[in-house]
Amino acid sequence: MENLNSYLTVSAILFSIGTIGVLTRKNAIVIFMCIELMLNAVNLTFIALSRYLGNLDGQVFVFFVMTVAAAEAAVGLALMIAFYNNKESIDVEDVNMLKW
Amino acid sequence: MFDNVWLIPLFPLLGFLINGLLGKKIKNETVIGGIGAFAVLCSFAVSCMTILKLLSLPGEERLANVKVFTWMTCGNFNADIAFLIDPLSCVMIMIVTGVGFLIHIYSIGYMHGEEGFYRFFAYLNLFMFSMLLLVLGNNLLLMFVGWEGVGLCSYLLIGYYFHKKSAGDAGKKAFVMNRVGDFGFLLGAFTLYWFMGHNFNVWTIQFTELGKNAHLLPTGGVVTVITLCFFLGATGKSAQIPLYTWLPDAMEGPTPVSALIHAATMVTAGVYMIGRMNFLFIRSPETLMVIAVIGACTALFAATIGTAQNDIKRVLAYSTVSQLGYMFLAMGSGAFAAGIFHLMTHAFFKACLFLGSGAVIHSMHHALHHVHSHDDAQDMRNMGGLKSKMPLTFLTFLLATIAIAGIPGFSGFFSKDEILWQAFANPHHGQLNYLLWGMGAVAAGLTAFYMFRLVFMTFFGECRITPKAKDHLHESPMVIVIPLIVLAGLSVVGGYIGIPKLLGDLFGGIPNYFEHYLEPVFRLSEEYMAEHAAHGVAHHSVALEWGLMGTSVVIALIGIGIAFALYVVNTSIPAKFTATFPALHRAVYNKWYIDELYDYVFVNPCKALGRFLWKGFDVVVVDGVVNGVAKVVMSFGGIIRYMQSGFVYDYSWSMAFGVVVILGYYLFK
Amino acid sequence: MDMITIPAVNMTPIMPEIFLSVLAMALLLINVFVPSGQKSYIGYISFIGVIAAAVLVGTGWGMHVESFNGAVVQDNFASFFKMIFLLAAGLAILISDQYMVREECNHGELYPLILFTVVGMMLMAAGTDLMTIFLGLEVMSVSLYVLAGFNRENRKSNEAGLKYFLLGAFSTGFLLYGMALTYGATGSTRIADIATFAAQQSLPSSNVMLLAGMLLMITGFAFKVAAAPFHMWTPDVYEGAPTPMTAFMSAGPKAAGFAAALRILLVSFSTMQADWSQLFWVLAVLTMTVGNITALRQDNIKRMLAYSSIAHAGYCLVGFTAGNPTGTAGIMFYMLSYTFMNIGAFAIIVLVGKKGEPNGNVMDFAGFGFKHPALAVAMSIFLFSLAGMPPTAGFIGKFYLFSGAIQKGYIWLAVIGVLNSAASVYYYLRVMVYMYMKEPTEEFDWLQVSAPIALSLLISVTGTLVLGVVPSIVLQYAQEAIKLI
Amino acid sequence: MSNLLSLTTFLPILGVLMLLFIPKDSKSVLRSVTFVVTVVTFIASLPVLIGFQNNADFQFVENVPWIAAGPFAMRYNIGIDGISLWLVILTTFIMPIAVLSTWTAVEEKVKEYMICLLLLETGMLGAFISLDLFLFYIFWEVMLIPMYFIIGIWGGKNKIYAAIKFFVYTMAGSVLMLVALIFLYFKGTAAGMTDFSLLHFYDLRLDPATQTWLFLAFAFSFAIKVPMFPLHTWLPDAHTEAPTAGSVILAAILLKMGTYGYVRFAMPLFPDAAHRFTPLIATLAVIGIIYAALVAMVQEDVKKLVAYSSVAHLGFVMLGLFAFNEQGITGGMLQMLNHGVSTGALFLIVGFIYERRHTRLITDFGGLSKQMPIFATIFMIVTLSSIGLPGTNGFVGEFMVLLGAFESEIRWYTVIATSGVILSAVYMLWMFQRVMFGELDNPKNQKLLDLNAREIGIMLPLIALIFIMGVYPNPFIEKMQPAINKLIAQTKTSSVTAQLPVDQVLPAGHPVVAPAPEQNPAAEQQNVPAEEATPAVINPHDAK
Repeated sequence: MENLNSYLTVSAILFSIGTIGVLTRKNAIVIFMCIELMLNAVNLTFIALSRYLGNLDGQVFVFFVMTVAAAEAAVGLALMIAFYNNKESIDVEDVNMLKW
Repeated sequence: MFDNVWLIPLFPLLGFLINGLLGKKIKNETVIGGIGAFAVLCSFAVSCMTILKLLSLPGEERLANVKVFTWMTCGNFNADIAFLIDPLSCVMIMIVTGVGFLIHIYSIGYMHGEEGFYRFFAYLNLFMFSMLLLVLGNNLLLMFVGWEGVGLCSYLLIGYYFHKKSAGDAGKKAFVMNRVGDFGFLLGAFTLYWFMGHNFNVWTIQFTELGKNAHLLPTGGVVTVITLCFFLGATGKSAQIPLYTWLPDAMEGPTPVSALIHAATMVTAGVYMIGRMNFLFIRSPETLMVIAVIGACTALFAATIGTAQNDIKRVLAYSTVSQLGYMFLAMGSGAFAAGIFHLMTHAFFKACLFLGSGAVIHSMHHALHHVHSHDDAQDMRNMGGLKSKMPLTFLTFLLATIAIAGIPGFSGFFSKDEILWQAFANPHHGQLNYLLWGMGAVAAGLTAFYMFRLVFMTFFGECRITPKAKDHLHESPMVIVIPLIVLAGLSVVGGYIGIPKLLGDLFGGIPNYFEHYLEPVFRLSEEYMAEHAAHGVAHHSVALEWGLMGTSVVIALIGIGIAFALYVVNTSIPAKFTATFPALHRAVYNKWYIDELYDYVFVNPCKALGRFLWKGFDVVVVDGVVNGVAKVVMSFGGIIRYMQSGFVYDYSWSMAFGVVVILGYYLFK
Repeated sequence: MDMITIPAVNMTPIMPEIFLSVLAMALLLINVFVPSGQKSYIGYISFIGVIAAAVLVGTGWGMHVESFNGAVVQDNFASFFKMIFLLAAGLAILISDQYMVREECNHGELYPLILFTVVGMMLMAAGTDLMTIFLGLEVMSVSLYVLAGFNRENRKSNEAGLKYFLLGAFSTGFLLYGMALTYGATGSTRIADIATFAAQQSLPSSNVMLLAGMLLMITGFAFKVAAAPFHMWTPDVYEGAPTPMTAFMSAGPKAAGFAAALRILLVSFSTMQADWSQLFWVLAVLTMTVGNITALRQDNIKRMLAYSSIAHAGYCLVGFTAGNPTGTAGIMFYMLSYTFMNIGAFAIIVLVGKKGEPNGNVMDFAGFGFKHPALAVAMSIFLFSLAGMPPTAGFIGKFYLFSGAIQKGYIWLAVIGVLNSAASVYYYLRVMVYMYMKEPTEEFDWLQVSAPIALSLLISVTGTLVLGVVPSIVLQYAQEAIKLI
Repeated sequence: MSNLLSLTTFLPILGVLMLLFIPKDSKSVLRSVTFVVTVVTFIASLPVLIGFQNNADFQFVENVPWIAAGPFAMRYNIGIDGISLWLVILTTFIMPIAVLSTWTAVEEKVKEYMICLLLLETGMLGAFISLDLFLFYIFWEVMLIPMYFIIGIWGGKNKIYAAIKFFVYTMAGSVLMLVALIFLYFKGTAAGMTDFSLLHFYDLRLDPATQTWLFLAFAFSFAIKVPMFPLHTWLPDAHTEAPTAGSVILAAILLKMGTYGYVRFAMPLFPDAAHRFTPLIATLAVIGIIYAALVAMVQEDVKKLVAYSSVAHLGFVMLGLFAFNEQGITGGMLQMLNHGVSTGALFLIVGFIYERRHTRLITDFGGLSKQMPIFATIFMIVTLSSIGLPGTNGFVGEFMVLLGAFESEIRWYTVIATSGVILSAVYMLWMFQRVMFGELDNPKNQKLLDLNAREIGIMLPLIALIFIMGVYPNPFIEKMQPAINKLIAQTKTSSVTAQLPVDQVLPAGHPVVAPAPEQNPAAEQQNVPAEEATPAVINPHDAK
């Protein structure tokens, strides 16, 4: 299936975009969104491969990833709120009390 | 036969232990002094018995090794505490205990009232012990024990007045100089032991064994190295060039010490050692020449310095150095018996001279002390005219001076003349002999000059001491005077046991008893020398020998005459002379600046090097590297630490970087 | 239409996990009804639960049971690690109470969260399917994010939680991508299947997808065990998180990371060992060096121990590089030892700290040694063990790790390792310098030792020393455990 | 009693347990208990001395399994031979003296201090009696800890720097030894060995290249401890800062660990390499002798001077050991004991005056002889022993060392080393003179009290030993002789092999110790990057 490569390429590009986003963005929520993008890129890979290989393991995996991502989102946003409560900012420039 | 010989060193050791440990409690000077002197007397008695026993034996049997216990064994190395009895060691123990006993007696009077009286006697006894070990030890190592032991006692006794800085310095200098010599001694011993063992499978350090196997040794080569090493040891102990400078300084010690250690006994150890190992030294003509030259040079050189010193003991000290030079000249000429003979006569007259000077100083000191004067009690310029104040001292002193000056009929004449003749006539050094003789003769003249200068300045002329103190000058007590008389007597008659053949023939064939007595020790060497003489045995006419003898006597008389002229008849000449040649006088007076030279060449560079190595190398380089590594690591820590910026994106960059590098490396490698 | 038949599932392998999950959920519920001053009881119950779980794990020793169609397994390897997790959790629970009360954030959720973390870690150790391992890892991580930021009122704690979360999620992305590629290359997420596939390849490292998958997974685990250059989060998070949680994080999750990585790499990618050990060689050197060198310049003791923990991960990576029974058993032994000594050290830090830990610097230990000799001796033992001095567990652990490398021929790696270990001595000694060799600036009169902490210290000291003097009692189990994978 | 050695070794630990139950304010009780414990330990060690048979075997051996896991098997394997016997006795002998020496000097934290001393004793004894390489390493490291605290807590002004320097310096060396140790073990297992027992390793014939690397690692570690130039710089600091007992123990026993390590491990285990590196070691030893003497000469602090003199003395020890003959090694061993006694005594002496005047600068003293005659006498005797005057112990050792070295291949080094006898006289006597002689002009010195009964009591046994060992060293030599002969045989047989061309010794393509197939490290290394491969250590053929 020559299309597999296209799927994989797309997901690789998505993953890279996500990565670059994490590296360059300063807003914690946006960074988290970029991470979500990375995870979804992986999901895409899984799905494509699952289809290509003809077994369901990949798809099952994706369900787990989605669940986990949701849990992570919940926890992550909670942490951001806690941080925001104290610092009134979720800009990662301000997250540097701990260093050196 | 000689089973009780170990008693000889034991008595002084006991004396040392008693006085050293309990002396402080005993306090009573008579008891302490008595113990010290008695211990030596006992040794003397046993020594007498020993030598009598020895003399009762036929010549070739006069040799015994007496083992006490095994000291250390390790593999093929074995060292015993064992004593060697032969004519040489017997004559040495007689000198050591005999003169030593007299000096002990003398010290009781001389040291009266000193703070560390017990300490003094303890040290003296320890010295006797070490010296006896040195001369009795039957192996190199035991000799070395004594060798170092006497060095230690010398150090302790020179530094007896330890609160004086000069005394401490002098003691240390003596010890260190001696150590330089010991370095040579050790190396010589190592080389000898290794060479004999390695090449001939004779692993021994025992003198008799070594002597028996000496025929295996080659001539020259390694033997020269070995003997030169040993000779270095001898120059240290016996104050020869280049290691003589400690002896004049050693006069910081109490006068009996100077008499015993720095005149009669310890400083002659080097001569004894060469005599003991004659079988070795004759196998190296080169070394013999070195010894002869050094001996002659020292004799002359020290004599020149002696002419300009004003400190009575220093004059005697340089005289000692000079006389030791004679002994080495004899040894270097292969005339071992003559050297030992001079050793003995020198012990008599030089001990007498030192003790006499001690009596003078003692008296001067008391007189000056009485009037609270701070004048130097040892400076001859403060003396003069003591003849009448201290007649007995004067008389004994004069006799000893005549002896040392080499006036015929006195002991010094016989021994010195024998040496000069041997220096001239020996078969080893060829043309050099004339020079050696010449130096010896000039030195003899200088000796006569400075010794009589000393006598004249001290005992003749005006009394230059503070007038007030004059009345307090008086003759010393009998305990001091009696040893002087005995020693003076020996200085006069001591020479008659070794009358040179020439004179002996004149008086009806009196043999040279002394040479004959020592023959068993040196016979093999003499035979060897006769065979191997480098320049053939020259036959000199009797007339020549008479001529030389006469010449040296004349030279000595000239020396005395000059001294008389300068210091009795016209006392202003020396000052004029000094004024005319200030540089020369200054140089001589300052001992040719040898001490300064040594400071400049050895002492200061060593200190500077030490300081550099410490502050420069240890602290800067080694610790610098160590601490530098630590610092570099720490500063890396500082740098890496700041990479930890606290910003999340920097952290994710780092991670992404890691991922990219890893993937890149593996996928594109 | 056929009836959907639910296959008979053997629950024994995950009994401890189930037990702890149920307990944790129950405690969450109970927590609601516990008045705020009494939350300690939840801790006590959790502690008992941990002991019970340990008993459950213990009874399973020696058995080999696969379940969930090969997704989970009960073997000695898993059991050994589970014991480490439980130990870490137990000790962390013991030291939490006093700390949380002091910091006024003694919320009941803490203990269930710890238990959930343990469940996650256990799944990581027991998982034989990438999916299980991922799931365990996420259960663990998500709970840890919360634990790191548990002190809501404290900005440092907030920051720690946030940083941990962002970076953790980021690394999860890589891990997951790696899993996906591996799945794509081999067609399965089962570890055993991947191994079979890789074994069939003549040159598995030429399979780019497989190789990339493996490498990405390694980076993911490298993050969890704090290997350089994926270590940057560690100091910040360790410093900011509540001290007992730092202690817990430094021991448990790191062990879990190693457990999962060991299983995956040693089983699935055993044929590619030449490739990954090369990578681990570099990672080990980097991690050790960076950790130690940076720790030299730290004043904050928690931060210093964080860097030191990076260095210790580096030592374990040395054993990992070797990949032989000696080295890997060394990792297991070392993680156990490290749990004892590091949590012990943090327990002392908990005790010395005042509210908000304004005195978290090494200098604040000045004179501690003679004010509280027993505690100081305990601290010294922990520090010496961390420094790798005999006769402590730390020494034996390092001995086995480096032995593994030497046995395998990685002499220079071992040399770098021991030199690092020598350098590390400096900063451990520094604490002792302040404890014993400086004049006290404080009276340490606020210091009280509660019974749980005393117990935890007792356990830690005993563990550190016993493992140092008679290590065989544990080493032989580690040896057995490593045989199975 | 078969477990006499264990008893001796662990009695101090028992003492520690006792001390734990004594309140820290009852200082005199603490001191007395410690003293009694050390004395009892000494008494316990006497049966070992008396029961020791004069042969080359290890005696009083105890050998029980200890750790067995993975490829390793460590055993609690202890025993002594003539070489370690005297060091054990020296240790138990010095300890009571060390305890007495700080009876009044240490007033604070007495309990902890005494605990450290006792722990240290166990560590040192353990290291001397270990016949298991691993066990040895454990004790070797354990020793550091109490010593570190002794210097760091009860030390002088610069104590922290000194303590850390001491610790890290030593640690840096010993970790390399650890690597070598492990490597050696795997070499051993490849040859069929099953444990760390030293005796088995003696029979292991390693190829020269491997020996070289292993020897270097061991030698480096021991050289730091000895300490040999240029790795000596921790010593002056450690000595200067340590309290008296610390210095005494450090000088008397701890430094012996280094030289003992050479005798027990580095030389017999790697004879070919030891021979090969003899010129290097001899050079360093000689440099150490001269260098330390020169540096000692210009020191301003008495204690530092004595510390540097230690470096010089241990240079002699090393020179003797690497003579590889009976006299040399016997001399080295004797010199180890001598140095223990006389330098220990010197540090005690420095301690005495420091306790009185709280200064150690030479310039602060002068003329003390007048005020303190007993002290002066004792100081003098010890000084003389230190400069190796015949009749004292120092001479016997030094002489044997030089004699042995002179007989061996390192003759020319010996010539230079012999000049050390001059320098030692210079710096010791100069120091003695400046401290003890001269005017007593410093008013503070005029009130000094002479030694009290306790201090005299401390010194007497040492003084006695100085003379006994100087006058009658044979009993000491006899007991160590068989062991030394065995050691020489061990170093010789292999060197004969070493003289053969390497190709003859090694069948082509195989190291001497043929590794089992799966353990052939060279095979496993093929995929390892070049920089991490260590072929030189692994395979002699690559090294060529």
